[in-house]
Amino acid sequence: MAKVMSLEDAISKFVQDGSTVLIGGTYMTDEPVAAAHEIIRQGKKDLTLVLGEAACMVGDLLIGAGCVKKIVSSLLGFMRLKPIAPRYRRAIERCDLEVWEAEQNHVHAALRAAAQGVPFMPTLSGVGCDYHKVNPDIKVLQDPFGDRTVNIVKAIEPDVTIVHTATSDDWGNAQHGGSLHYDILSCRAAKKVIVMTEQVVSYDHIRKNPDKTHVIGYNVAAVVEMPFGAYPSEGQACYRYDLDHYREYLRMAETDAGFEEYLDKYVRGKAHNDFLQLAAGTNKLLELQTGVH
Amino acid sequence: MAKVMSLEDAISKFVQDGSTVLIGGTYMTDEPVAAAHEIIRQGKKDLTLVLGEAACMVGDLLIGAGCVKKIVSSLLGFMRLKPIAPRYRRAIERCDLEVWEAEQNHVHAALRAAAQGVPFMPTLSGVGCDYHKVNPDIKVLQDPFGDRTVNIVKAIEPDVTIVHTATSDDWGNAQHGGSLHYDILSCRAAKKVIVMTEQVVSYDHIRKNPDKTHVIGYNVAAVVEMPFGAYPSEGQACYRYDLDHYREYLRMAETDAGFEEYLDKYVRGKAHNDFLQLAAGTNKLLELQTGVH
Amino acid sequence: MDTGTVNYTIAELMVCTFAREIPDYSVGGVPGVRSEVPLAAVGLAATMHAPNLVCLTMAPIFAAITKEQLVLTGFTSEYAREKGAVAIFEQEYMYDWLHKGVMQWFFGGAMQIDQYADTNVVCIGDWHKPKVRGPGGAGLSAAYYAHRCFIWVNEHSKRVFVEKVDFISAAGPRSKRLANGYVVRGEPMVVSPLAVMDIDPATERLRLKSVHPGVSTDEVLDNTGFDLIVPDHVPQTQPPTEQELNILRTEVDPKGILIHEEPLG
Amino acid sequence: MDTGTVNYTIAELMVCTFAREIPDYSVGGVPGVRSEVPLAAVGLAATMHAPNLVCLTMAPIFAAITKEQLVLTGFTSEYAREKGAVAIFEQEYMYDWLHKGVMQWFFGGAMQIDQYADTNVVCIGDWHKPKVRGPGGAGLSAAYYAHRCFIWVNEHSKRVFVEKVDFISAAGPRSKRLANGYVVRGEPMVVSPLAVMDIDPATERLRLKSVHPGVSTDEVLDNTGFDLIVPDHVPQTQPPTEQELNILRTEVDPKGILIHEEPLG
Repeated sequence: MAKVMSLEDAISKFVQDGSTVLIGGTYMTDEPVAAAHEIIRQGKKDLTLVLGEAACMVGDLLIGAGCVKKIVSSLLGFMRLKPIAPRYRRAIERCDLEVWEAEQNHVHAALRAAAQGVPFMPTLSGVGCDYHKVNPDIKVLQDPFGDRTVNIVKAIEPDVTIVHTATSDDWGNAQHGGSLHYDILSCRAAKKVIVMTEQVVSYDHIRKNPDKTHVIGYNVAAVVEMPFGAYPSEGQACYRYDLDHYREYLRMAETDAGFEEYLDKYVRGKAHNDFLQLAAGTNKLLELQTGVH
Repeated sequence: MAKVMSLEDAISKFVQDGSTVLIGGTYMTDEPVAAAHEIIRQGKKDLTLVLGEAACMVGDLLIGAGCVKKIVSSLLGFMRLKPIAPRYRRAIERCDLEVWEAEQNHVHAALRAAAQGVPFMPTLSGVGCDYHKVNPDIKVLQDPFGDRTVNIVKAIEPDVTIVHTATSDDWGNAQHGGSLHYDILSCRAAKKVIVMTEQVVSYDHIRKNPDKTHVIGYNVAAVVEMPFGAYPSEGQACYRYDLDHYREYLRMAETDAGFEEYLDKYVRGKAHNDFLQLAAGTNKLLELQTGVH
Repeated sequence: MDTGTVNYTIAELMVCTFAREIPDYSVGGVPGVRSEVPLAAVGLAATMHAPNLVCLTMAPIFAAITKEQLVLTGFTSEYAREKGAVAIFEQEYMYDWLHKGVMQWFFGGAMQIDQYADTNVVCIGDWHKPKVRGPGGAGLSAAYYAHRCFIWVNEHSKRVFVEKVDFISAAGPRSKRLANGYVVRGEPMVVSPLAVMDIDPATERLRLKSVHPGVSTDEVLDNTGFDLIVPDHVPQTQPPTEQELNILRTEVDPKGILIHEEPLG
Repeated sequence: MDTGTVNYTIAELMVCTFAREIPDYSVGGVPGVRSEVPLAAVGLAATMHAPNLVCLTMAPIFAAITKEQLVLTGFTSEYAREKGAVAIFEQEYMYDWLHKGVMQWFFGGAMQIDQYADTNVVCIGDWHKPKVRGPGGAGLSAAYYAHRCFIWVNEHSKRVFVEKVDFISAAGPRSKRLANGYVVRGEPMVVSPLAVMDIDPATERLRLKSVHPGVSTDEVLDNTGFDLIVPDHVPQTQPPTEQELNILRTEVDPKGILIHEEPLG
């Protein structure tokens, strides 16, 4: 039952071709970027990629690299840097990507249903909208206790959820360094969880602040220690995001050729430490940590 | 918008005859006992009393004192001291109390629906059981995405939820001293919240541990500072429960006359400090605090 | 009870019987009311053979307790309080884990239990005018969504083991199946003061699994209000070993809670 | 824009227009993407007249910020980060508050908006083969469950203000009513670079509320792809005051984020 393992082993064991994979974190924060790179390196295919919130870098990378068959997300963009993620946009406009078209609350509802073990979940969002016309997992239902309608959404239970945390014990009791994103729900909804953490700490260390233990080890299958694993996104309480690298990515990802060049330069055949060295280097990494702790 | 007020004012303003009132806390822990006493003193009638979990002392007191028309709870008992609360049992066997018969998860489901603003909530609990035969707010529904059935439960939105916390700022951002019971859900489901707290502290004090702020002031209508407000139940991180007083209550509440005697001795015409002095006294109160902080 | 070698109480026998069924690395839970038997079983299992089990306890402190030896105290809560919780979370999440099928085992009690292992803690007699009011359904219907539901019953008589419960407050596998329920798990194991029972897969009815030392099959049948399935061979429930009793009495339950009627304030 | 006395940008005018509509003691929220205009409006309101407003910000730090003066930074998140959150909670709860009707106001953006204030951020053209793909529906349908929905649009043209949106990703009051929706709130207030619009209760269609300084009603109509309701008297949008601009530039947005295309890393 040893859960602590390498990223390579964790991805190889728990992400299969065709898996439904939920990636945690959110815009440029706690994005499990190292895990996305590893999924690309292992050439996983036909994934249903679920984004609790818009983990933009990992989402766009996985789509661009051809790992994703279907995307479940209400949004994919890089905030002010670029409201629409380039590979995502291109893939949809080329009809290369199946889209589970939804409002954010449809995604919540699908995950809440899975977390609660029920087959569907009602929500007010989407009533009067067009989502149910293009997404068979969203239906209009009349309230059986009244006459108004709601949207109901079919449960989505990820085979595996991958989150990035500041700390974790070796059993997968893990703590974020600030905001929770949708990571609690994302872990509760999943069959299995991979915790990618900046630092594996002792059980007693975690137990000092039980209020902060938002990922509970019961369904954690793998704990991967990976310093700067969220780079270039922010690793909360550990380091800031690196806007320069996001900008470089967005420049390169504008074109097919540029995106391939990006993968060759930073991902394919590169260990995570190579990526850190190439993209940031020691001085930059230290600078990103300054004043955060 | 001053929210800090006396218990008398808070109950008088926000609990009306016929109100749906949710009482937080759980078995002998963080039971807002002082609030129940005040509701009895003000002679509130026809309440629908919702217990997120079995806040046994306040539930049994309010039922015994004739304040409650309908009880929404899956259970009312005093754990090992007495598995079934005496006034509750007596009232039901005399058909003096309307019972919203339910499993614990039906109660959650009703509150979750209210918290999410949807008219109903599905749950697997209750399938194959008899609850829906006696409770019109529970129905059997076939999953619109499949052929299995679930129970669905109509939303219950409390007019007011009353919780007991260790600390609160003057806006109602409040922190528990340990377990959360169902208090987060209970507050999220309510129209308004009364926070009864051991100590009103500064906003900056609360902000030191934002992970512990489980009651958020946005729908808090009243903040009542009431030291030992949960006595004889445990006030988490402040004092232990007083089993002696629970035992005295259970002895007296066995009979109608005994229960009336209890109310006369401890509740009617008594301020909360009188009750503390009569039921415990200084030495006992100090002893209950020992080693807790 | 005296089996010739070691003296033990029925409660201790029940505790040992359940404890042996709790696997290492399993995740399960214990309800909040009168749960000294289940808690002691969990503590004993954790000490004997399952140091990595995870037991979720209920009110008032709700917390995941992992990799900890449990010590029985007056209330469920104090498990967590004395040892310190590793996580504090919203209590309703535990029920979600049951519904989701995450929990390998969960304990449940009963005022009445019938031949299909439907149980009742709501009322005796007609619901509209009950003869006896029970504490209420609690979370026991959800408990049946654990992979195994450990049901402990403190009295083995025809008023407890009935043909049909007066109110189904927790539906056994057959009732869930007939209602076309979404998930059917919850294989019941029932331990009473006389015997251990489980479900016969073919008929979905309760069958005798073992009789406690000193109890005959006839004594069980005479005190059961329905036709209990009796296999050709009914073994004896394995009595507590000296080691189990020693651990139970000195490590898990040093205060002797199991033999007290009330908690030791 | 030069009105003779004070120079200001369109973004600053939009910020001031929204800020005046945010009451003290109100609870509202701002979405996570490109939300410099709403955030500045909230900051300005908090400084000018609404020190007790509560603004919920989105990703990455999600937190209730109360009784705090807000300072505009590169990303939404940094509001909370720089000042310190008073609460950290599960992000989906904010949407629950919208659905429950707790939020007095919420901001939303749009790629297209039509005469009934239905909005679209999903796609231009047929969904099955879009001409332009939008970022996706985000939480904007929920935003319409706030009592008021503040919609800011960065371009006033016939390709944005259309007769009928290509995909209803957020339903205005009329579409919710026609779908027999459970709750109808979400009174829209739309601010574009040319004008302010709201909903005419009788027809449920958008009407002109005011035109910005230097803009004529005809200019608005010429750039609107549907028959905007025009009242007899169309006032001018009140331009930013010197005090507003001063606070905005020195206290709320000292780094000049509003006039930068990209965040200041």
